[in-house]
This record gives sequence, C-alpha cells and structure tokens, in this order.
Amino acid sequence: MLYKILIEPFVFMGEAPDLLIQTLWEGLVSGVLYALIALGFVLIFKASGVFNFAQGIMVVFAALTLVGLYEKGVPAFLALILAAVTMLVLAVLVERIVLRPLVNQPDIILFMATFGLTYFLIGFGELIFGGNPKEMITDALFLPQGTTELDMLGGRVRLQHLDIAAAVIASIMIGLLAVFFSKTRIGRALRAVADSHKAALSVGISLNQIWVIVWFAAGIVALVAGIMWGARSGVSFSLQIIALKALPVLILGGFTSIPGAIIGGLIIGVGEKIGEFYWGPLVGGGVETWLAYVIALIFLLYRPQGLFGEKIIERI
Amino acid sequence: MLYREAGQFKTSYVADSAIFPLRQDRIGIGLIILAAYALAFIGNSFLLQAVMIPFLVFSLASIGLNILTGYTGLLSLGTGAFMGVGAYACYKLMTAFPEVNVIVWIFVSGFFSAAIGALFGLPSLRIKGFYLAVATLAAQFFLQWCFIRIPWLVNYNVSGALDAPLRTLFGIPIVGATATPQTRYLVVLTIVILLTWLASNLVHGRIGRMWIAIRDMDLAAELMGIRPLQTKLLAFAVSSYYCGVAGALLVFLWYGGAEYDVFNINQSFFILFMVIIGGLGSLIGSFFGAALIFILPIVLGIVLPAILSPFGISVGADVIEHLRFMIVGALIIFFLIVEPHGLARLWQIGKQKLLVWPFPY
Amino acid sequence: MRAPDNPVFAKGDVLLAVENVSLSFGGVKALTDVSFDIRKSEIRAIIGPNGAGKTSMLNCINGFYYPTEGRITFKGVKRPKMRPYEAARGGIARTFQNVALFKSMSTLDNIMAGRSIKMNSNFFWQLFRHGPAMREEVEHRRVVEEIIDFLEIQHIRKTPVGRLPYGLQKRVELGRALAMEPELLLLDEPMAGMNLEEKEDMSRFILEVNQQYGTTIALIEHDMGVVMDLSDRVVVLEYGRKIADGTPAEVKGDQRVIDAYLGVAH
Amino acid sequence: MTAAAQPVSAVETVLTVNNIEVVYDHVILVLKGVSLTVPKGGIVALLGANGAGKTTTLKAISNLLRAERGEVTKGSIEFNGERVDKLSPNELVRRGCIQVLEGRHCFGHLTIEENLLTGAFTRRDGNAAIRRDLEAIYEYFPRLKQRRTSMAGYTSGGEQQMCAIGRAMMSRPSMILLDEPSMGLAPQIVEEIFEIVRKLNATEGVSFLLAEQNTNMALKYATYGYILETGRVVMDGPAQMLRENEDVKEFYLGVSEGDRKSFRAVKSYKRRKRWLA
Amino acid sequence: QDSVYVPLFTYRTGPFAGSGTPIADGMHDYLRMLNERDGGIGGVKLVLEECETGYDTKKGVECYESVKGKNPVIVNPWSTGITLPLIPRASVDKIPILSMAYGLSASARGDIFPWVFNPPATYWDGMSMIVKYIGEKEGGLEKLKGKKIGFLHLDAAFGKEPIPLLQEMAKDIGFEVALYPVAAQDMQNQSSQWLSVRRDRPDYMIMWGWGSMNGAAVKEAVRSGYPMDKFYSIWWPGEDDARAGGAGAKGFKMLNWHAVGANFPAIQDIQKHVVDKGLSKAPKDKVGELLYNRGIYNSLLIAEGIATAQKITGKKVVTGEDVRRGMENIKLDPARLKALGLEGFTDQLVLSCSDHNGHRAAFMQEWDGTKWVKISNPIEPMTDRVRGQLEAAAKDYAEKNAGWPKRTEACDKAS
Ligand SMILES: Nc1ncnc2c1ncn2[C@@H]1O[C@H](COP(=O)(O)OP(=O)(O)OP(=O)(O)O)[C@@H](O)[C@H]1O
Ligand SMILES: Nc1ncnc2c1ncn2[C@@H]1O[C@H](COP(=O)(O)OP(=O)(O)OP(=O)(O)O)[C@@H](O)[C@H]1O
Ligand SMILES: [Mg+2]
Ligand SMILES: [Mg+2]
Repeated sequence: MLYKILIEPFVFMGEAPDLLIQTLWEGLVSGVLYALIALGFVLIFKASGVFNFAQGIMVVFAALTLVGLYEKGVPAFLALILAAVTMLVLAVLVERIVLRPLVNQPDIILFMATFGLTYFLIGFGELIFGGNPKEMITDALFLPQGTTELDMLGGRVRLQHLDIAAAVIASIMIGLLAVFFSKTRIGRALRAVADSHKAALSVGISLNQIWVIVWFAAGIVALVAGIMWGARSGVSFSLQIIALKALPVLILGGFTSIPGAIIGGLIIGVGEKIGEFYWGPLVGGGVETWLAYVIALIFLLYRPQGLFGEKIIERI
Repeated sequence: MLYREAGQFKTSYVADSAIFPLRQDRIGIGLIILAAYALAFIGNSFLLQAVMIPFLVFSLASIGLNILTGYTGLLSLGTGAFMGVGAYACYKLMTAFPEVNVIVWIFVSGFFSAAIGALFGLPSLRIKGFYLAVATLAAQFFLQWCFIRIPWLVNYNVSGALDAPLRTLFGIPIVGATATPQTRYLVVLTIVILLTWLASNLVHGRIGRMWIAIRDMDLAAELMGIRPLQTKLLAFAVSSYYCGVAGALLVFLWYGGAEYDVFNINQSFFILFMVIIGGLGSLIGSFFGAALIFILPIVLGIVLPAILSPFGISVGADVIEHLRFMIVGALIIFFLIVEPHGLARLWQIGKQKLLVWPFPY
Repeated sequence: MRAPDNPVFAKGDVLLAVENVSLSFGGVKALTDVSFDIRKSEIRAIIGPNGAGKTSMLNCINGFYYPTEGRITFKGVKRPKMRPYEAARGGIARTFQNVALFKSMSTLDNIMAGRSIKMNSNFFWQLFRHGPAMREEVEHRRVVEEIIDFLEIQHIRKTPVGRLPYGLQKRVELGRALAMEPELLLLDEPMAGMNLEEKEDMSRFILEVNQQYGTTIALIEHDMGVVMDLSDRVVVLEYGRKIADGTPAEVKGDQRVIDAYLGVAH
Repeated sequence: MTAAAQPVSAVETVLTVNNIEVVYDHVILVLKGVSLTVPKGGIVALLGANGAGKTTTLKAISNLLRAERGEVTKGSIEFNGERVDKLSPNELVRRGCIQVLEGRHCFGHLTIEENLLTGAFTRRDGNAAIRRDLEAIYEYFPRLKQRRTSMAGYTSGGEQQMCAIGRAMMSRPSMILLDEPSMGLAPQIVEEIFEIVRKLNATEGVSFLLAEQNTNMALKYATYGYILETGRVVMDGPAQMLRENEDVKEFYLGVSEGDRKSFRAVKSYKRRKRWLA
Repeated sequence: QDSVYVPLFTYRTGPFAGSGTPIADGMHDYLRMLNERDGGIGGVKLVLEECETGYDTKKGVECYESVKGKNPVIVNPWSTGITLPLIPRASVDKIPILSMAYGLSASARGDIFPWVFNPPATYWDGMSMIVKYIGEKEGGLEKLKGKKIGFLHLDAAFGKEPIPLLQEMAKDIGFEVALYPVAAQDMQNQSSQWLSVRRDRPDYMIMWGWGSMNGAAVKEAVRSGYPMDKFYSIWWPGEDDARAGGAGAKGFKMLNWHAVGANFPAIQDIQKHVVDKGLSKAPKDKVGELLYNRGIYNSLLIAEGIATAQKITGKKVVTGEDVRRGMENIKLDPARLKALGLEGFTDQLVLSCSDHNGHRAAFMQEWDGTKWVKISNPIEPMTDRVRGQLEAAAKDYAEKNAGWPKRTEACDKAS
C-alpha cells in the first residue's frame, strides 16, 4: 500500500514524462481559468471587504449577454462592447441599490447581500436569456481553435490554442490590473476602503466612485472569464458551480492579492490535476472535488492569511 | 398598552436572568407553542408536510449554524455535510439496531456529527474569518465524497441512496411510507422545541457568554482566561450536533429517502443565509430566517400566479420561477438594508417601539 | 469580591519581577533590557512617551507577547512561555488601551464573562440551566452586582456596551477585569478620553480596589496628575529603555524624564 | 491668545448647526436640539461628559452618522452658507471640512506613510505639493517619520493618534472637526498638538471644532466653548468666561479654591451641577 | 366540462435547464395537442399544469405536495433525486409515478412497486445493450476479452448504478473496466478524467452523464483526441450536447429508443395545433429534436395510461388509481402507434402487472456532425444478466425497508 502511495506514482511520472507534462499543462490551464474567476473576487474584496458571492453568476451573466446579443444579430465586437456596458450598468446599480445603503456593515452582511444579488441575477438572466446552454461565439471573436501537438519525450503533448490564448489574455489582464491597483492613487484608496469604511469615508474617499470602478473591473474580468470558460465548456447557468473552485484559489492566494489569485490558481490547478491523475485512482478517483480545499488548508496552517494575503493584525 | 415593562419587578436574580423576563413574552411563547401543536390537527397535509416540517428542520439546522457562526463568530460552509453525517449515522444505527427506538438514534446520530464537526474545527485555532471557511469547505466536499464513495454507509443499496424503513413510536409509524404527515410533524415539532430550549439554556449561560466573547473580541477573551481552542471546538461540536439531528430529521421525517446530493454545498449556503437574514446570534432569528428563506418562495409560488392571472397574464411555471428568484433576491437585499442585523433585530426594535408607544422614542 | 488570600505574599514582597526583558518585532525594538519589579499591593505606574513600549510591556507580562530576551518572574516562579489564558488563570487581569469589550453583550454579561474562569458547572447542567448551573449563575451574579454597584454603573446594567460612550466603556472594562478577582491588575490608560469628573471617579475606584482588596495594580497613564497622586512608584520608559524608576516625586524631578516626556515640569 | 480677545459675533461664520436632533437605530434619541456656530478662523471647543453627544454632533456635521445607522431627524447644518446635511462625507471633504475620528481609526494594513497619503485623496494639486505637506507633517510628528514604513495596525496608540491627525491635515482643509485629539497622547505631544492647531489657525486660517475632555487645554486654546450634557447645550460662551465659571472650574478644570485637588482626596459625594437644577 | 389533472414537473431553470427545457416542451406540447385536436382524451380535457423543480429535490418534493391535493392522475418527477422520496408516498397517496427510464431500477418490479413505472428500459438494460453492441462490432462478445472499457459517469447514484453489472460482465467476459467518476460540481471541468483516459487508453468509452456533463464530455473527448466512434453514451445527450463538440464530435454514439425528427403525423399535428398557434414555448426548429421527442414519449405514456384506464374502467374521468391500472395494461403495439399517428416512432411497449418496465430494446444512433442517424437495429437487453440484478435489488429494497407494504392492488385479468 505504502509503495502504491509513495513510490508508484513517481515511477509512473518518470516512465511517461509526456503525460506528466500534459498533466502539468492541463493543471496550468485550469489554474489560469480558476484564477480568472478568483481575480474578480479579489478585486471586489480588496476594494470593499465584500466577499462577492455573485461573482460566479456575473461570469455567466456577462457571457450570456454577449452570446445572447450576438444571437439577436448584433455583430460580435459590438456585442462585446455592449456586454461590457451591461457590466458597467450592473456595477452602477449594485453600488446604488445594494452597497450604498449597507456602508460600514459587517462583512458577512455584505456577503449576504451579494447572495441576494445572485438570486436576483439568476432569475433575471434566465428570464431574459432562457435557461438553455449556449455556445460561446469563439469564431466570431477570433479566438483560436486548433491544437498543436508536440512530439516530445517519447510521447505527444497536445496544446489547445484556446488554452494558450486564455493564458495569454489572463496574464495581460492581470498585469494591467496589478499596475492599475498598485501604482495609482485609486489603488491605495482601495486598500484603505477594505480596511475600514468609516475611516475611508472620513478622509473623503468616495466609496461610491470606488465601488463602481471595482465592480466594473470585476464585471470585465467576469466577462473575460465567461468567454474563456464558455469556449471551453459552453455557456450555461451551471457554470456558476465552477465559480466555487475560485474559493480555495482565493484562500490559498490570500483574499487581497492579485498575484495571489494567479499563483493560487496555478497551485490549485496543478495540484489537483496531479493529485487526481496520480493518486486519485488509489481511492477510486474523484478526489479533485476536495483536494483543492485540502491543499489550501495545508497552506493556511502555515500562513493563516494565505500566501500573499495581508497579514492579519493581532494587537491589543 | 398591552406591551409594557412597567410594574414587573424582579425580586431575585433567578427571575431577572430568566430567558424571557417579560410576562408578555412568556405568554406569547406559550401561545405560539400551543398554536404549533394545534396546527397538527387543523393543518392540511401540504401545510404540514411541505411547509411546516421542512421549516422546523431548517430552523433546527439554522440554530446549529447560528451557534457556530452567530454566537461564536466562526464562519462555516460545511453545514450541509454535517447534516449529512447525522443522517447517515442515523441510518446506520437504525438499520443495525432496529430494536432500539428511532427517536433515540436520531438524538444519538447528532453525536457523530458533533465529533466530525469538532475534528474539522481544529484549524480554527489558527485560521480565522473567511479563511476558516476553507476548512469547513474541505469538510463539505470531503464528507460529500465519502457519502457517495462508501457504499457501507447506505448498506450497499443499489440506489446509493438512503431510504426510510418503517419505524414506530408507541406503535404509530413515524418513519417510513405509512407515517402520516401529522405524526411526523408532531415528532419534529417536539424535537425542535426540546433542542431549542436546550440551546437557549446554553447560550444564555456561561458557555454562551464564552462563545460571544470569542466572537466579539477573541484576543480579549483569551486574556480573560477563556481557552480559545476548547471554546471553539465546543461550539463546533454543539453546532454540528444540531445540524446532525436536523439532517436525520430531514431524511427520515421529511423526505423519507434521499440521495447524498441533498447535503451539498447549496444546502450549506442555504442554511447560512437563513442564519444571516434571521439574525446572527439570535435563536428566534433562526426561525425567522428559515421562514423567510424557505417559506417565502413557496408563498410566492402560490401567490404570484394568483396576482398575475387577474391581469390576464398567464405565465409559465418557469417565468414564475424566475420572478420568484428575482423577488426573493430583492427582498433579501431589502431586509438587509432595513435591518442589517437580521429579522430578529427588526423584531426587537419593533418590541422596543411598542414599549414606548405612542411616543416615537 | 473577596480579597485573594495568598499567605505567601504579604504586602511589600515582590510579586512580579521583570528582568532584562527585550522585545523586538523584526527591526523594531519595542523593549530593550528593561528590569523592574512590582510589589504586592502597590500601585505601580508605567509612563513614557508614545511608542515607548508601555503597552508592549503589559503584553509581555500577561503572555500576549513573549519577550525575545530576559525573564519574568511572577509570585516567585519564573514563568515559562505561557498562553494569555494561562496568565489570566494565574491571577493577572487587565484592561486595554483601545477598549476591547464584547460589544454586543450587555454590561452585566461582559462582567459575567469576566467570571468565566471562576465558574465550573459542567456542560450537562448548563444544558438544563438547572441545579449547579443555576446556583452558580446566581451566586456569581451577586458578585457581579456588587461590582456594578461599586463602579456605579447600575443604570447601564442591561445596555449593550457597544452603544455606551467611551468613558463608560472603560469603566465596564475595569469591572470585567475586577470580576476575575486578580492578584495583579494591569490598567492601560484607564482614564484616556475622560473628563475630570470621570477621572476622579476612576481614581476613586482604583484606590479603593487597591486598598480594600490589596490588589496589586500596574497603571499606564498619560495624565501626570493622576500618576503622581495615585502611584506608589513609577517606572519611566523611553524608546523601549527604562530611564527612571522611583517614587513620583523622584521621577518628577528627574531631568531625563522632563526632557523625554513631561516637557514642562508639572 | 490673540483670537480670544475678538468678539465672536463680528466675524463671519463657517459652520452653523441649527437645532439638530439625532436618532440612532430609529429609536435611540441622542441629540435633543443642539445648535452651535463656528466663526471663520475660530477655534471652538465642544465640552461635556461622557456620552453627552460630542462625537455624535461632529459626526452629524461630517455626515458620517449614516454609516452608523444614525439620522439627523430635525434641524439643519450649514457649512460656508450652504446646507450640507445631504452631502456625502466625500463631498464635504472636497469642500474643505474634514473630521478626525475619535479612537484613532487608522488603516491598519497600510503603512503610516500610506495612511497619510490617503488623506490627500481629494486633492488635485499634484504630487509635489502633497510631498511637501507630507514632510511638514513629519516635522510636526517626528515619531511618525521613524515609523513611516510600519503598518499602522502595529503602531502604538499614540502613534496612531498622531497618524489620524496628520492624515486629516493632509487634505488641506479649511475646517477640521477634531474629536478628542489629546486622548492617549503624552503630555508633551498634547501640548504640541494644540500648538499645531493654533499655528494652522493663525497662519492658514483653518477653523476648528474641537471635542475635548481635556478641558484645561481646550479652553486654553479655544476662543469659544459649548458645554453639552445629555444631548443638550447647557452652557456656552467665550472661553474666557467659561474658564471663570465656578461649575466649570469644579467639574472640568479641577480647580477649587484656586488649587488643584489631589485625586487621592476625591470623595464619592458630589455636588450637583448648578445647571441641572 | 369533465377533466383530469395532469401535473408536469419540469425544470426549465437551474443548471440542468439545458436538458430540461426541450423535455418539458415535448411533454407539454403533445398533451396540449391532444387537448387542441381531440378535446383531450376520450372526451375528457386534460388540465395541464407545470411545476418547476429546477432539478432540486427540495422543490420537487414541494411540487409533489402542492399538486397532491388536486387529484393528479400521474406524476413524473424527472429527477432520480425527487423520485426516491416520492416512491414511498405514492402508495399511500394513490398517485402513480412515471419515472421514464430513470429513478429506481428496482421499481420495474410491479409486484413490489405497484405505483411506480419506469419504462421502457432500466439503466442495466441500457448498459447491457451498449456492451452487446460493442461486442457485436468486435465480432462477438467474447472478442471483448482483453479489451479495456472506460466508464465515464456522474458521481452519483444515477451514474454508479450500472457499475456492478459492468463489472460482473467484465469478469465473465474478461474485459477490463476503468472508472472515471465526474463530480456534479466538476461537470464542466473534466480535464483530469480525460487525462486519465489518455493514460489508460481504453478501447471504448461509455458515458452515463446528465445535463451539461454530456456536452462537456464530448468537448473534452474531442480536445484530447479520443476516437469518437469508440465513444458511447446512454440515452441522455441531446443535439446541443453533441453540437458542442463541433466537427470533431462526428461519430459519437448513443443509445435511444424513439425516433428523432418531426416526420410523424402526431408531431405534425403538434406543429399545426400547438406550435403554430403560439401555444408552445418551443422554437419551431427544436420540435423533433431528440430530447423534445423524449418529452413526447413521456406524454405518450401518460396519455396511453389515461386512455387505457378509461377503457378498463369505463369511466371518463379517471383517478390516479385507475391510471395505475391503465399503466399496467399499456399495450403500445405498432397498430396502436399507427393509430396515434406515431408509426415507427418507437418500438412496441407492453407493461403488465408484474413488469412495470418492459425492458424494451433500444437502438444505437450516431452523430453525423449535424444530426443523429440511426445506425443499428433494435438491440435487446441481455435479460439473463439484467434480471439477476433486478431481482436482487428489488428484494434488497423490500428487505431493508422493513414494513414495506405487500402489494394489495389486484391485477387486472387482461394482463
Ligand atoms: N506587534 C507589533 N509589531 C510591530 N511593532 C510593534 C508591535 N507591537 C508594538 N510595536 C511597536 O513597538 C513600539 C512600542 O509600542 P507600545 O504600544 O508598547 O507603545 P506605548 O508605550 O504603549 O505607546 P502609547 O503611549 O502611544 O500607547 C511602537 O513603536 C510600536 O509600533
Ligand atoms: N451607534 C450608536 N448606536 C446607539 N447609540 C449610540 C451610538 N453611538 C452613540 N450612541 C449613544 O449616543 C450617546 C452619545 O454618544 P457620543 O459618542 O456622541 O458621546 P460623547 O460625548 O462623544 O462621549 P465620549 O466623551 O465618551 O466620547 C451615548 O449615550 C451613546 O450611548
Ligand atoms: Mg500603549
Ligand atoms: Mg466622543
């Protein structure tokens, strides 16, 4: 038994390096995709301390808007812009209706409010677009489709162009966001708001403005995530379930860190694929569902604030 | 004039630290309990079976989670799984020892989830807040995986599901196909009242104060001699006990058979939202929350078509469902804005206003 | 409230000794080689400019921080590394610079919570709120009511403390610490944010506790009037170092203290 | 003490609070009709016991009440002649009125320097000017300069207090609402802070509304004072006059018969305040 | 006017709406067509009411409770999770349950579950048919010896049910089985399963999926380059799921028991009387698609149950109890199908007092890139293998549910 747990998987890794590379690649790809969802969470959490339960449904909603508009005959890129505008409208409405009256309330209350928002968006989205799954308009958006097969290490590694594109787009977005939030005045204000609404108000930071900005940014991230996930597995309301995977990613990376979301995503993605692929069979597979959380938990025991999260200040 | 504190003086600390010091409140509670029992004899089977039983079961689970999240301030997203542990434990116990009354096993099954809950509560010493949620999420997904993967848990049923064999109390079936909604309701009601009473004793005593202390200011609590780990683990255990019992009730007295799927993460969220909207740290809030989150959609499902049809708008079940989602979502936000501390606080403010009525303050 | 009876320690013996304690956080040296002692039943003031390390000193004493170097002896026993709750159970209670009450609880419950360590009825009785549990509840309630009377906060007995004004919160906090019947009471700026009248009240409470029950008190305070009037001995810290130690009069005249802290002689 | 000599009525007012009533949580009535004015370039002290409603008054002015579920149910507030009751705090800061919160609300996860910089959030006059002011703050509070890279959450109580005050100054306000600036500060620093207040007031014409428990200090620097008790103004007048009032002397300044009485000598017996009679 | 109440449990919302919507449309439209065209069944109008379950057990049970009081003649839960709690209630409430090719397989046994019907085949039947078909392609079942069959399934009771049978066959025949469970929350994220497929290189893949799991699986199969003509599925994927795989999905095969397409008089009538009049929610081009026709099949059974009940009892307005008898006497032979305007729509189905399932043959169909093409004759289930499973399961159920009521309902002579 011990041999099976401790040795065999590694032997197998060595025997079939192509599969190992493929596994790593798949892990990286899902990691990037998880990270995209997690990023939306991070943005909002960073800026308002709100744990946005609605991020998953925002991903679906954004993608549905895009595809729905396209199906109505709107040209793809115009639809893309309109979808972005929709997310802006959503951000403004959320700020007006939900966040503004709930300023300075405990985190968990805001968390609950985003749950109300989720319910509302599910109902609203299905009312408008129907519950049917839709195909992402990959071609119209000029997303690459093919596969590159690399013969290496005595095997063959398949790289989907779509995945490569996802990785590239995600890196660009993350780069932009990281610069925007760390190098600008707004970035500092964001962290201030997350720290204390009350104090932020008192120094004249406009919470309203900040919130619209970050919710819009999160909406855009959701749109990108929606396009990427949609291209991979179709656009439907069941996509929101996947958003749950963003949780261990977030927790591992730290709620407030943009790089954390990425690294967390990659660790979780690779970790769970390797775990499932090499160790899963020992227990009949399907360990992927909880492995991510256990990985996150182990990291947390060493760093209770996640890898890159802000230190939890304990002072009295 | 009916709701006045004046004239009710306490002459002993016992009377003053009673859980309902106000006579009106005591009478009110008595009346509500009476009415709840009376409902068994006047309510129709839909009301009992589809509304009241689940409402009570969810209230119990909410009380459980409220002990952990509301009173002790530890966020848990594993409620569904802890309920599941209770249900599976109860199933194993009642099929392994059919001669012991099922009520006993329902109570005993809670201890299994208490143990598992405490186990997953261990990281809470180091990990806090939303981060702690990951430990409970790990519990949620891991346990759920166990429910599917260990066929022993369901006695190797081909269906992979829990079923509810016939069990009786005083010769009257309470579990199984032939148990009537009425008897099930009475059993559930009695268990829920009993456990609520115990919970209320706990949270109003020393242990409750220790929990709240940990929640409000854990560092200060520790500096006052409260052992954080023990206190937190106790909260995890007690909370999971309640969830476990609720899980057993859910499967055997409500559904009468269920797949692992009813204990999924959505169930966890569902209960959490009941707790929040009802009021963190309030037992009565748990009931309010369960009512709002569980009963409101049902009422809407009945009321909406009735509202829309006079206008000649006949809409499909799906549109009703969409509207229902939207309205429930909007109402949650609305209630939070009106009173972020939940319905329980709203209730309290209402009572306070009643005390000073007719003056505004 | 009973006076903690401890036959071994009579008034004037050294209750707590701090020897060569240093504490640093990364690059920041909060305390450097500080030594002083606190004698049984005295009021010992710790003063110093902001950031001098006073609060850190208290934190070391009750186990919230571990000194990086040096040692602390309490009741003649060198203390091993201990968790704060162990210190509390050993008889050290405190109040905090930034009020750290249990916000949602009433005054009464806050002080009752302070008695948690004195209560020990088991879980079973707690469940039924009967028998020993109820007896204990009533018995401790009596003590708590005494404290409430003593601190003159009867009128806010059932108000959630989060709503109380700052000054009253400080008073409740004192009550909570007293409820632990400590041998050593650490007070971190108990009178900050109070007006004169309230400071007078607070002084009265502190003195009374000290005199009536012989409780040893370590007091941090920036109001020199209070420090000079109340304390038996004063230790002065600056940048984490001890710069003076002695009676109020001695300290007041010390030039280093005047330069570092007082500004003008008071 | 030049300002004190001027008669208040002759100057133009920046802030007028007119008979406001404040209710928390819909049921708790805290202010029961408070009126006050702050003249341009004046330093006005707001005195009163714990729970009198000083903080609440300041929050009502800066519009931070709403964030605590409080509400101004009656009365009006004018700043520079404009009704401001409906403005958001951020707009008020833009108009030059900023509050220093009681109890040192710093951003714990930001460094001291970042904290100070957030104070300049509403400013549009460029980085150079902000840098200059930052240096000025460091000059006022050298302790902050030493700790500039520490996270505010780890700094001592007094350091946080300085940080909060410095942060407000960074917005270059024309009016500062100071809530208990002296709390938790060493006597030396307290004096310095009041000196800063005076300096800002004199050189830049900043007006101050000052809620203070340290009556001694407050009345030494203020031009005018209001005394609040349980949500009402019970007495007001020029600082000079208040300093000489018997009750103020006894209850706030602690001088009776010309001498400070010892804290050891306090008796629990209390004379009733005359204004309560 | 006389009427009978037929509630339709549907899920046009939630994560499974993609499959639920066409089924709901098919179910509704067929019965609606009977109302519009014939004024109902046997002169009795059908009162149709949809109850939205969202595929959620909680809501399904609530739906059941809310329709119960209105004397429904039959209930079709459309979710195994909802079916399970309803099974014990059915006999008490006297409402037959139709769980068409899903639910509890053991409920095929009419003597133990008089109130539950799950025609036309169980999952065990389905599995045996797929294996049989694969065997035939190899040139005989015994040729499967030494081969490896991968089983990609939803990690839930539904997906796990055929595993024992598959393993038993593997033992007997000598092929190897590799299991690839897909958790519900990872339905759309199957890359690790397909990685494992690449590692294990199974000769055939069989899929037991539902909702968006099917579409995602087809996509992943294409992505990872698995030969599609070796990829078989049980009867739940629809056109949308296959389409998701793009051109690469060509060759994907699944089991089915009814025709695809709208070229049947009855379906034309649906077009005419329902869809064209705007009484349907289905877009015109979806009529005749696989899952839409699945819905029609479901309603066909309901209608036959009612019609047969009317015939047996001589009553016009029938009750749940009557319809139970009606269901037990269903005889959908080619002649009857022709009369109904559904000639060739499906194989014949005969239910009886003891057999509530029929264990009918199904056929294999293949995705040609744009539509399903029937590629085989009806494949009979391997009854001998399946029966054992069934008997054991039914006995087990009755045993474990001590006190499970003995059948008291009389059998009709006709059957
Ligand atoms: N956990 C910590 N991490 C980093 N630095 C710390 C920590 N705790 C205290 N310090 C630093 O140690 C120094 C001493 O802090 P301390 O709180 O003891 O001062 P203090 O004397 O109580 O001052 P004050 O009168 O302002 O409250 C300060 O400069 C503070 O920033
Ligand atoms: N958020 C709140 N909810 C309910 N009551 C409140 C709230 N904040 C303050 N109060 C009440 O309002 C009254 C006035 O409080 P306020 O903080 O304004 O007093 P203060 O004069 O500033 O006192 P201190 O000197 O202690 O700071 C107090 O009695 C307090 O209990
Ligand atoms: Mg300090
Ligand atoms: Mg105040």
